[in-house]
Amino acid sequence: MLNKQIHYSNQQLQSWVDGLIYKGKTVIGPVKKNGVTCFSEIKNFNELILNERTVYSAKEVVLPKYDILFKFAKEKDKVFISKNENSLNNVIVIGLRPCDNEGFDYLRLFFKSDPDILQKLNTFISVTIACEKKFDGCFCEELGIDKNYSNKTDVLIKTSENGYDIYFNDRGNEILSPQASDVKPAEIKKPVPNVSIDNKVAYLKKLSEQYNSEKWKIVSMGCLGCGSCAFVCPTCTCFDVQDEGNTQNGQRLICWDACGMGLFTKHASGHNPRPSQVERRRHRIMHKFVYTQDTEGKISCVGCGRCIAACPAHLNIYNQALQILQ
Amino acid sequence: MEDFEPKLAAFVCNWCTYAGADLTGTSRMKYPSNVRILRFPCTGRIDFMLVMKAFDSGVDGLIVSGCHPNDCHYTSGNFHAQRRWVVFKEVLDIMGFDTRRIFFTWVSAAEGAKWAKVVTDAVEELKKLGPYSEFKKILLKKLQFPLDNKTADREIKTEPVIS
Amino acid sequence: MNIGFYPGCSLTGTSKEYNESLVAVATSCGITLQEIGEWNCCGASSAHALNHELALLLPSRILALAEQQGFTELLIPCAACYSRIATAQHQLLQDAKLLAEVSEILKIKFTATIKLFNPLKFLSEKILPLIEDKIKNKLNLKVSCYYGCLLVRPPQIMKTERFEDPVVMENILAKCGAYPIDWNFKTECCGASLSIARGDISSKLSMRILRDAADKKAEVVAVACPMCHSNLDMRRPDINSLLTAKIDIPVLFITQLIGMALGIPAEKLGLHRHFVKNDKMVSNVYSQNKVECPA
Amino acid sequence: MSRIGVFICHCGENIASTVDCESVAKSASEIPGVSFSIDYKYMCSDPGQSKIKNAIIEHKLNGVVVAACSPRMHEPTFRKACAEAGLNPYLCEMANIREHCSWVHPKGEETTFKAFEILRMLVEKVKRNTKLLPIKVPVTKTAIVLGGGVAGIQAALDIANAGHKVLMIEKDPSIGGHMAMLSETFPTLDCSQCILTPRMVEVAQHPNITLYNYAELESLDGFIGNFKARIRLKAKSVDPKICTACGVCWSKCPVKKIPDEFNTGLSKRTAIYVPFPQAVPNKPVIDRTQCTYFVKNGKCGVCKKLCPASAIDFETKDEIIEVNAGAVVVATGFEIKHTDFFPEYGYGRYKDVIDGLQFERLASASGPTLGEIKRPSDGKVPETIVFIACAGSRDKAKGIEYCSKICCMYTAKHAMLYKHKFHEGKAYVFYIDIRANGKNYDEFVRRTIEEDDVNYIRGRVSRIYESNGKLIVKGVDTLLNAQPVEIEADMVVLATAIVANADSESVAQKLHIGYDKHHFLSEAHPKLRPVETNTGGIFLAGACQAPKDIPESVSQGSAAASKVTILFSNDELTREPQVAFVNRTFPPQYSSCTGCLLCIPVCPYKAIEKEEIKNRNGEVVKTVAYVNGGLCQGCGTCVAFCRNKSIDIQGFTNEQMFTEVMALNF
Amino acid sequence: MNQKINQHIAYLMKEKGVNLIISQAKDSNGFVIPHFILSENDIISSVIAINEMRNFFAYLNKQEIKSFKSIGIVCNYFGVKTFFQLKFENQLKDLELFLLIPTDDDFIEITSEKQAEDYLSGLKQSTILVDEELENVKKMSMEERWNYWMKTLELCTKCYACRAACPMCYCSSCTTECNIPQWIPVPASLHGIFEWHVMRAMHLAGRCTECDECVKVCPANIPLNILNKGLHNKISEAFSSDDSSIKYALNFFQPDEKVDFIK
Repeated sequence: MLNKQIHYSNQQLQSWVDGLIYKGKTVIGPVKKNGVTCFSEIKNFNELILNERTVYSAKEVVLPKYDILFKFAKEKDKVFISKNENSLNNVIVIGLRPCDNEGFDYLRLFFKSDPDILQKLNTFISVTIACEKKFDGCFCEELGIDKNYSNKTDVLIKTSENGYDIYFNDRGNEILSPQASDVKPAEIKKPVPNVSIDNKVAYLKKLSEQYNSEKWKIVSMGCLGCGSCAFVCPTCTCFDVQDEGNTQNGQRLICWDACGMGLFTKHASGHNPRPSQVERRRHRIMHKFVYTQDTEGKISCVGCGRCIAACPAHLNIYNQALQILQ
Repeated sequence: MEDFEPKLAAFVCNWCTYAGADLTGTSRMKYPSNVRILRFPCTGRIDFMLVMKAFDSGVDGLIVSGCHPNDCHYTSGNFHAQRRWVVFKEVLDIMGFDTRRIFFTWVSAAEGAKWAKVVTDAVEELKKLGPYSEFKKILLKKLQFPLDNKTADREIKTEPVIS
Repeated sequence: MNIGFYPGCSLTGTSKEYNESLVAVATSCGITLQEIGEWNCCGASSAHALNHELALLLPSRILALAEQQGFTELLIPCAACYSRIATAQHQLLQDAKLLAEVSEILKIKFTATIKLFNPLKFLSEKILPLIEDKIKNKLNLKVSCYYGCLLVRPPQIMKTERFEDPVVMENILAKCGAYPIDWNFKTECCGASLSIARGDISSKLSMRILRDAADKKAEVVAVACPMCHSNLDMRRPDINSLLTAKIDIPVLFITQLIGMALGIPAEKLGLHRHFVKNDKMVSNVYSQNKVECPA
Repeated sequence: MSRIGVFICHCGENIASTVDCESVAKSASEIPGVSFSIDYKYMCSDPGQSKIKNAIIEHKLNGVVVAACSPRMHEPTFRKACAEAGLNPYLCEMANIREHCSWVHPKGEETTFKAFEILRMLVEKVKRNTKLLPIKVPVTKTAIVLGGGVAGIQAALDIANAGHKVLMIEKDPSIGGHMAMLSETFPTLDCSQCILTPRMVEVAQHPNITLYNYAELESLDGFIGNFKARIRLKAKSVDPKICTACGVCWSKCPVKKIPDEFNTGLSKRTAIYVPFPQAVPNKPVIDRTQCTYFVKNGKCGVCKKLCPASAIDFETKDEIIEVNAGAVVVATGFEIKHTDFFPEYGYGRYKDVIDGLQFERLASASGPTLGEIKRPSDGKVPETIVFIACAGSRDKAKGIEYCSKICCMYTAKHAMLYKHKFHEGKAYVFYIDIRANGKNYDEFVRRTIEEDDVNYIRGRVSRIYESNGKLIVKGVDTLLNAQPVEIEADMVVLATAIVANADSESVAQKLHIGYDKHHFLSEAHPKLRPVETNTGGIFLAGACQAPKDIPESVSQGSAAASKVTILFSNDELTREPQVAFVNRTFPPQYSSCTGCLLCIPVCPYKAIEKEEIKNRNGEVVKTVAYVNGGLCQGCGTCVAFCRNKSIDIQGFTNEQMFTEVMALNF
Repeated sequence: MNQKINQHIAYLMKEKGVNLIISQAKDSNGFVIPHFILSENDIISSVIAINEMRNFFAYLNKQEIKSFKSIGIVCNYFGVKTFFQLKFENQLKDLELFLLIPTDDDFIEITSEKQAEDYLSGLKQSTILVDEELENVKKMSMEERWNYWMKTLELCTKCYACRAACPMCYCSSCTTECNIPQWIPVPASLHGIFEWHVMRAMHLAGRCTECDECVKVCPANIPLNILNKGLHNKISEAFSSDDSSIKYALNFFQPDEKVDFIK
């Protein structure tokens, strides 16, 4: 719960972040690599890009595009395995947005039965920056996410007259270690839950009635079946397991997979339960807005709009859902 | 890099260069033993993917050799191969791959001496160039063993299974 | 209609009549021959025997000048000059590096793609279509057309049709009312290159040519190359010394014959400049129809 | 689970001297999948092979790797041994640790390790090998002989005598080709007609040979053993069955001015004609391009009215028949350059400058002058004849740089014939080199020079021109200190160059065989396979492959015939299964091949065709590539070419080569 | 699209029985996106500059779109080039296509391969393509080029958007999907990415129509087209002596042609 509040000037914020790096913490934030904004470790404050929404989401920090689960080697007639320990302790992820935090919150629900990933999700310290304006394609408000408040973070930074108001909880306190003097109890206007969101979510649930409607054909016509929407989405968690190596030794890798691609649901027999893009697009929209309501109790789309920017045909998942429902 | 022993593979066509290598053997000529020869029916059969797989399996250099133009047992295999290599070499050059490590030659069945020379020169050149470490850096998978903290997981007895 | 013109040394020297008759015929057909400025010797006489580089540079300079002065077509009436310039052009077009080198030496940037005309091509492509209706006097002379060597050889460069037995002059003169005869020495060598060193051999070779023309009852020999003319005409006394029966068949340039057919007065055609007398033959050509054609 | 046997050979001392075979055998046994590994002194010996056979049976091996010499040497031996032990021979591979390892490297641990690594690569490959069976292709035991010259006749007779059906296709009205036009033949001067006509009659009467004269090959499809040919029978307008060849028609035919091709234009023939008296079949044919009935639509018809057997019918049309054949022998012969090809010899203007074939007709008893050598211009007997050898041949400027091989011989023959017929005549021969390299050939030329005193002048002729009735031949004699020579001759005979038929390019394209830059048909290998072509089942004989004389053409005819009889010796053609195949998958996709068909031009043997996959009710569902196993020789160029790996080749599949390459590192 | 094209689209749908038009439109943020016209009232008029237009031929690889049988496509010069190349490779078999190429206020309609060829030969296009990114990559030394590519390829996540958007990538089972043997490593490790992009460039060599769709759709904006353009230049320069009737240089060869780097 964000119970404390302090005020930093521009300069203070910069020296705070540089201080963290100096203290040996790994600070990961949005940087521009070769024209593409993504989350990666930074060496000093001005590498950070804080005024744009990143192309790739922060999910990359917890679930990298490919990760080594374990390595195995065979000597004589014994097989040896070495697990890959990469935990996220003293990692600080800065530059998150309220929608990213909602994404992480969903991931915590999704991976509640997977100790390794859950442990990763709970160890890193998140520093969120509230959004003043919506980036093009954002529709977090329509899904009930307040763009300038998030209580699912350790530190919340809001711009104010000459600097930043920083609200933090006790985990945030460790990394901020502010002087007691300028700490004030946080008076922050918690957003009042408005009822229209709940019936919006219920309204979205009606999508399952439209399951066999002809409109899916029209909606999915623009989808080419690539994986870019899944790979930029903060809440997409599908993965593929691959073994690489030779008869003596090798390693098992876990890497991203996307339901949009044709091979995703192809059975060894050749049968494909979702043979064309119509079924695949429908599955994606239903999964984001309907299926997770039953399994995780909340819709898994956080309205960040990254998938709209990354899609070759700029399909808007939310508008399409509404279009189906009319 | 004197003590470095390059790992060299050779994709050769069965009718000319393989026979040429046989002739090098029958005339007891000596050449360095770093090379491993793989037999293909024709240079036309040598796929650019297999060349990439050779470097994927960690070789430092590769000899690709076949019949001289117009000598091909299948009349035109080497012509098609030649055109493919022009394009393949170009894409590797653009990508900055070290194409000096791929030696394209024609060795006929009668040129035993030339085969020995090709292998010796190739090993010489690779010793100068050293191991292909940039490429091996991205080959992270197989080459970083033995395991750091290994825990015995299970034992597998390989007793003969009567199928 | 005008065309670049490279007279070369012989047309301004020993074969002045070839120049006069050519200009007369051209002007009467409305074609102005525009001489290219500061042209130099084409190196035909000795250059190509002594120094290959000089043999290439001299004609290349002519090509460069013509192109620089904006000509797209160039008439080269003398067979020797044409052969030198055409060979140079052939070499330049085949080797871009050589062309760059040459234009570097000459300090003139040129592409050597100018269209060259040897006398036969010029007459058949430019003059023949125009003189159809301008014929005043039918020549009705038995004429044997002598091509010599440089106009037809080497075939890859000269590209003359039926280079062993050409018929270009025959077609033109037939249009002028002459009766070309079929004889065997059209492209035999007249010994021009030995005319100074071994006059006796060139006399013998020229004699054989004239003897065959005489056998075939030719009344005049038509030539299109100053060297052929000088050997068959100027050397006539030595030739006759080798023969029992004298041969007094006159040797005229084809442009002179065409000029007579067009009715151009004799003095304008330089008919009086020949060693072998031709006034009797000329007078009965002009006498057929009294009308004098305006100058 | 693969159970592979590894057999390491010492090859006496050849391998054992530098490779420690025991340790290789021991370390080989540790390779996963190897369940039996021994080394032995002589693997290829009988005891060695029986060791392999016993091991296969005893250990139930499903893969064998023999580490010994080069597979080019003993692969068949070891594969046969495995087959005898019941293991599919294509599950046996050889690792070359002799030529590629023991012989070329010094003794030492390094060489032993290399031998082990080579062995390991092959073990990995064998794990991916699959059982293969040789390909069986049915053979239609009928041969097509294209061309009725002496080579074709010889081939047809040999094949027919071997008991197989032959279809001979000849484009002229009669068979006999150029040999029928000759007078006598060198070196024995026996009359060409006397030795050829019996053979032609034998062809006509042979029960196994069907002769299609005045016919051309329209198209040829299919592959070795299964060709489908369409033959165009040109309309003869005379029904050979009814016609008795009484001769009324060609004697009464009003059109008499057609230059007779058989007599090379020296005489004229009628529109309805028999090419020459001994023609086989001896039935006339109407030349529709000249006959006034066809040219001036229906004006004449004299022959039809006068024909006692009323065998003439103007309405017959060209007919196309379909035949099946197992092999094709191409014996389409040659053409010679005519005098108009030579500018320096007068562009063909002078009537008395003739070519060798015309001289043959003059010398032939059935020729226009009944054997008398007479000048075509005025019919007088020439007192002086100049023969010019190498007219056009061996001349880069004329684009014919090869030697036409037979002109030296027939020029000597012509000179000898002329001198025999006209003793006082003077004969000169201008030559560069005399090439008389056959049996009794040089003796024949020496006889011409010494006994018939034909004088041979070594030098080229620069020009010929006519001067008051005489042909002035200007040449040079390079032996008499290079004096120019001028001969006044009455007649000049040019031994002109032999060139390929004008239509040889289209014939080669119809048969899908290669041809060189002179349009002669290309043999598979100039020394080792001179009568075969790169396309299976198509053979060459005679001058269509290159200029050659009668003995060679006849022997090539027999050689091609023997190749055909070998092919027909068994009902099925078995071939190495190293053949490409396009993959097939479950229905909606049917095959991973996208049907882009860019691979078709890649195959040197034209073995890849388009195939339309149809569903049960016949609609075309997908067009994909199809490899014809009969034609594919297994080079694999298409496999490396195909983008999405839809074509693979048995014996060197993608998977086998992949594992072999990946086994490189370990 | 301009007025004339819209009228023609209406005409096509009414008379010619065309039941799908793949047109182009601009969305709210100005991106050019595909606009599918199934009936007259879907027709909208939007102004897109000719060089801004995209190449949506990749949609023809989708089974659902193929089932429309008779389709119209609004495209530019690259679209026609793609159409010609696909026809040359025997694709678009059972499809009836109407290509609509907008000129300033009018349009050109192309339906057959012949018309496409004439249209293409009309526009004198240089065989050598100039691309300054390719130029400065070529200027680099080998190590610099390698580092340049390792840095740019590092961001690739193998989402295969480049393969999905490319009209020439129509293989029903791509080699990346072949796992016996596993030619291309599946995970997006640097090595897997390197092999994928080399294979993609090789498979497009001589076939790519340079419509740059792959660059437009790549979320990691990797300059993929400089590989294709580099190969295009190499092919047209190395095999320039092939005569013009040869459309694809890699399955053809000239008798005894020589290459310098093979000793």
